[in-house]
Amino acid sequence: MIKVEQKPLDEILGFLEPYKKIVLVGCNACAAVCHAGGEKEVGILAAAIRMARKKAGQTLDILECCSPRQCEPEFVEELKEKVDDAEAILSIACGVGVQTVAERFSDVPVYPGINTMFLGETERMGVWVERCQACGHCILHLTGGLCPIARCAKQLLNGPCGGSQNGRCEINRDVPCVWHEIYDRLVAIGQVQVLEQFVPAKKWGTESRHAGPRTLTREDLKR
Amino acid sequence: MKSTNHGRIGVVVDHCGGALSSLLDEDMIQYVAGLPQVVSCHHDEDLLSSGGLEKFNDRWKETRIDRLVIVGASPKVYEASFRRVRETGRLNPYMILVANVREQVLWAICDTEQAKQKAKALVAETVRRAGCLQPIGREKTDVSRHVAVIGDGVVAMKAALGLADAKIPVTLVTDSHPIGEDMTELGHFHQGPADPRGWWGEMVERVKSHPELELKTSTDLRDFEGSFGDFQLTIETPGGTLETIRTSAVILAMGYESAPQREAIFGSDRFVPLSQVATMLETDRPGQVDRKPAAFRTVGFVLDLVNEAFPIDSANAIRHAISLRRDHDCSVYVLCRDVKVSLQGVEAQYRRAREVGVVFIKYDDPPRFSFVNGQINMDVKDVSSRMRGDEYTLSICADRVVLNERFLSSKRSQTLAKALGVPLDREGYAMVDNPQFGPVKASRRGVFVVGGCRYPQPMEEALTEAEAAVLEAKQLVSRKEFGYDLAVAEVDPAKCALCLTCARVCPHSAITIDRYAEKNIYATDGYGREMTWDAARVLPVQCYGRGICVGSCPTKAIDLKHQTDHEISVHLTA
Amino acid sequence: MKSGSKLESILTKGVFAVTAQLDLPKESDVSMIETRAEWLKENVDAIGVPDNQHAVVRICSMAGAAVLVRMGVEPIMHVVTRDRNRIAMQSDLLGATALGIKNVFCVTGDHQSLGNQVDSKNVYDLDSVQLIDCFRTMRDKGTFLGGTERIERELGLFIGGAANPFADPLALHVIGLAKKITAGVDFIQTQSVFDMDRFKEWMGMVRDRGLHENVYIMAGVTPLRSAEMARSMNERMPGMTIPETLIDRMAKAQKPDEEGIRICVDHIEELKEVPGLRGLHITAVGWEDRIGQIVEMAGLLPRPMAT
Amino acid sequence: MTSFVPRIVAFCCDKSAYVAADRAGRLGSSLPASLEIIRVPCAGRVDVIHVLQAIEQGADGVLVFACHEDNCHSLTGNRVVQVRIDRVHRLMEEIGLERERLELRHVASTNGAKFAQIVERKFQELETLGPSPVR
Repeated sequence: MIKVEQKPLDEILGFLEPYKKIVLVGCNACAAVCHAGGEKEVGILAAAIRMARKKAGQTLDILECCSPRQCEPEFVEELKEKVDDAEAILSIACGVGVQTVAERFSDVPVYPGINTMFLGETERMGVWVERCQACGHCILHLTGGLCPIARCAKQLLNGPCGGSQNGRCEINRDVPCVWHEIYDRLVAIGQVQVLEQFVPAKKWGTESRHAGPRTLTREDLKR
Repeated sequence: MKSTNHGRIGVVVDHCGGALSSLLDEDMIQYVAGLPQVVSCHHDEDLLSSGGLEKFNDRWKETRIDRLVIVGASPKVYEASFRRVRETGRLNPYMILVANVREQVLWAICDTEQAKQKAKALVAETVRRAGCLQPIGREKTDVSRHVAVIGDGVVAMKAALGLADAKIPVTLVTDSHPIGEDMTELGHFHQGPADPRGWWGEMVERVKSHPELELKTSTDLRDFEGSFGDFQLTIETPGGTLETIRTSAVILAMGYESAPQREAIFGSDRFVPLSQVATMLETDRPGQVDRKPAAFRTVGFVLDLVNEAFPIDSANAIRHAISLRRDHDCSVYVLCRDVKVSLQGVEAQYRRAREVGVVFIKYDDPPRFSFVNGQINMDVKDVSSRMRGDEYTLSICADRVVLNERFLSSKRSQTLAKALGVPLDREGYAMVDNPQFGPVKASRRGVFVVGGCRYPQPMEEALTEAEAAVLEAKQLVSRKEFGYDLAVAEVDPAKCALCLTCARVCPHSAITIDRYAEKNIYATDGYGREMTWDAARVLPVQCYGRGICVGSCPTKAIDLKHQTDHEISVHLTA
Repeated sequence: MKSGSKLESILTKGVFAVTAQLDLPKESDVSMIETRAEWLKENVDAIGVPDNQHAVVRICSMAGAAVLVRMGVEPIMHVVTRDRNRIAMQSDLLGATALGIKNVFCVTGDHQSLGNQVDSKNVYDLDSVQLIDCFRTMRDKGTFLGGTERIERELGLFIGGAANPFADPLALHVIGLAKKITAGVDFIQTQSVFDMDRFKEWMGMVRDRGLHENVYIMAGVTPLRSAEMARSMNERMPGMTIPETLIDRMAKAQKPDEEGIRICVDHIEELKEVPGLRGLHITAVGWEDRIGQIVEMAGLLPRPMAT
Repeated sequence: MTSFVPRIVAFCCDKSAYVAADRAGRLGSSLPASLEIIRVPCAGRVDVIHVLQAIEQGADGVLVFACHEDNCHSLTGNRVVQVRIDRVHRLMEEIGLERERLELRHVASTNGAKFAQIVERKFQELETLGPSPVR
């Protein structure tokens, strides 16, 4: 899922400087799961902002609300009444949710309360790690189920670079070398020969990350 | 925000046998009676006196109140009688709040005027909060008369037999086959039965033949589900088939492991693990008619290099030291940081050891070992001599050096504990709910943990724990049903984001992910269809109602029925 | 002959080749390149010019190589995939060929977080194996990557790649070498050898697969100047391992610099005997003036003339 | 200047601190009249939002009482609340509130005197610190 992190309070306070009444919108999906944007965080952030403003001698009226999934237009539509009363929107959904809100309420300034980090898994409670870069061309069948695009600092597709040592990446000894892990895994499942296969230059092109927003259309679902 | 403007509140002022009379004067009564939603206000001399509660029944009928605020002593004092209220009256015990005026005002605040103000504020706040209360029901769960014991050794056998003897059907799940073959555990006794092998044999025989005891050998635990009263234990039999045992309670009775110290110089065969001392006596004196082992005359015991926290090594070392000194005429030195004499009888044994001439040396810095002419030389500074100001190193040459073994939690007991939802501590030992109040109860209701899988302990202690667990389990399953208040956490499945946080933080393994269903009445095809979705669910039988999950939920999907977030918020909003 | 480069002709003839590395300056003044190239000219067959090594900004390798060409010295132009995408790298190759550069050395390059531009965005459009494949396609098929468009004039190109015999798991890095050969690499220069046993083990695995018959393998060597230098290389250079025994020997030496050269020459003597090894690549890290001495002491002078 | 009386909210674990608070009076210790005791079934019930709410609603200081280490009646409640308090401390720093205004303390049910002492000390500390700037 999408992993996110709340922005420092100072930065958020900076965004809200000119306003007297805002609406704070959370998202009960991915952002909630990593404890940064759910209904609970809306309450915490609202209280913190109010107190900081009060300390500075100003008041701020915060309408708290939370959307089940902020990237769905129908759910965003439900915010209309609250937004109508507000001068600005602070959204603590991922970058997608912030944009859905911005698109719907084109005349109200929208500010992100969150930094969207990556697509990742829960390593253990409170620790999330990146696992996918949504490149649009999955090659996990060639790499023992571990993605070098997301987990190799150089996104190498044909094996490790020369800087990997003792199973650790050259950029930081705390980071495991994913190619070392891929090798171990392929040995374990008896598929080392897969590594002999030359992986040609990756198609980063129109279907991938570097060609503007991608659109995914399902003809059978499209309306 | 939910409205609190409902409910008919009755207030009872308890003078606590006159103690509160001065504080709760007429002015106070008037104030209380005038608070919003208060429909009746009575003042009793002593609420807890016999018949005090019965009086209410009539009054409730008169005033039709649906919630009650008691102004008096600490709620702790009244709570036992709340339970009685459920049986005798019509008022739900969770519809009662107490303003703790005696403890928090009368006794705590000296200034009378201040005390009066405080008492008023306290009562007003309690009355406000009483508006948030909701009645909480009671639930029963059937408890089958069956207990499963999981474990491989003598402690598990002891527990199983204890239950079987009490005519409680018990299943002993063990991975050893045949049971009772491995007798290494006899070495874990600190004193032990007079005839260990006989004792052991008898126990094994009884386990095999007891009519109430079903033995599942060579099996492995595959899955554990359900809640107290109806646990489902899935085991894999030697044939590879899966079998489900339904049981009310489970006792995990596993041991610990030990590994000899073998680093560097300790790898030499002159170093003997503590558990091998008996074997050493047998093998190292072939054909010695005078019973004096020629192969060694001087023996050193070095303790506390590992496992400093456990008293069992000291006890064993002292026992062996006495025997070596007295029966084999060896010179014996015991080097340790501390002689631990907390186990029963060890104090006397220690004195005994000194009397027969065992030398004890207390060290701070670990001794240094080297080989000198085929012997092991130990350089050690005696801390007790240092106190006298003689700061010199003793050199002791020993033929054999006995080392205690490093205790480890066994991987298997860790796996089993995890499967049963028993948390592990940092060293991997199974944790109990509270070592003082429930030393064998696991945090999951109906699960008990005994023996060395909790911490390395002498066999005597482990067997006592087994007995304690038998008593507890017996008490639980002897009743046909288990009744409990639904004063628990509750998930709103519609808000649950399935983040698993609650299930991960719950110390009582009371939260599972479950399938919810509801009739979809809006189905366009005209048929009411079942809509299902996954969400966290609290198992009320397992829940202790402490609310740890509530504060952890990122979507505020969980609330505590007997103390809602709303109630806390009302309390905080003065 | 694929390229007509001097290095290729020497390796093809079976002569033990010697190349050296020349670190490029962090300025546009190229006099330093010229001075050092003068020292090396007679002592080595070709000179490698790195491409912003350690992710530290320097004069570009194509310019450095062009300076060498102008002096009549043969360059090996390094190309790292870190900083340029396939458009830039193919374009650069055309330009380099036009400037008379015949040897290229394809590597991924140290990660930017290790250099002086830690906040930059890396490219890694291709990895080193794909870059080798790309250059081979341009040379042998006469087309650009992934297209059919013809490149009019033939490209004379001798393609190099790197190998690290000291990274683990060893088997994985041997597979990596095999892959580079499949992709079309002509010569390999290894990470500097300090741990001779490990290097021989690796060469053994390379020979077992017959890889040495399909590529010219040149072993890297580096003269140590002091124990401190060895330690800091161990710590800071990715993929570098210097055994403690060597560091010890350096630390105890009366004259560390001479000891360093001695060790280096000893290593070269030993490497000359390793079956399947076809040459030597000396990285002197700012000690280029001593390379002549090392090559001479190792009995590798005079260098053959170009044919 | 009128004298400032700090308002303290104390979240008390039902198993330990609440009993200790009861006992404090019985032992003759006094508690400040401005102390607001909130009884919770376990310190683990107390959440970040509750603490923030307490401060926002005008508390000058918040005390959260938990059972002693390894003696929590819910196994992990006292550790769970510790990390929540750490989070509030970080937030307070960002807001610009003195961290002394919030403290997690461990107290045994039998130790009424210690409870009273902790409250007394906090009271004095807050007197010096002055009113909460967000009150």
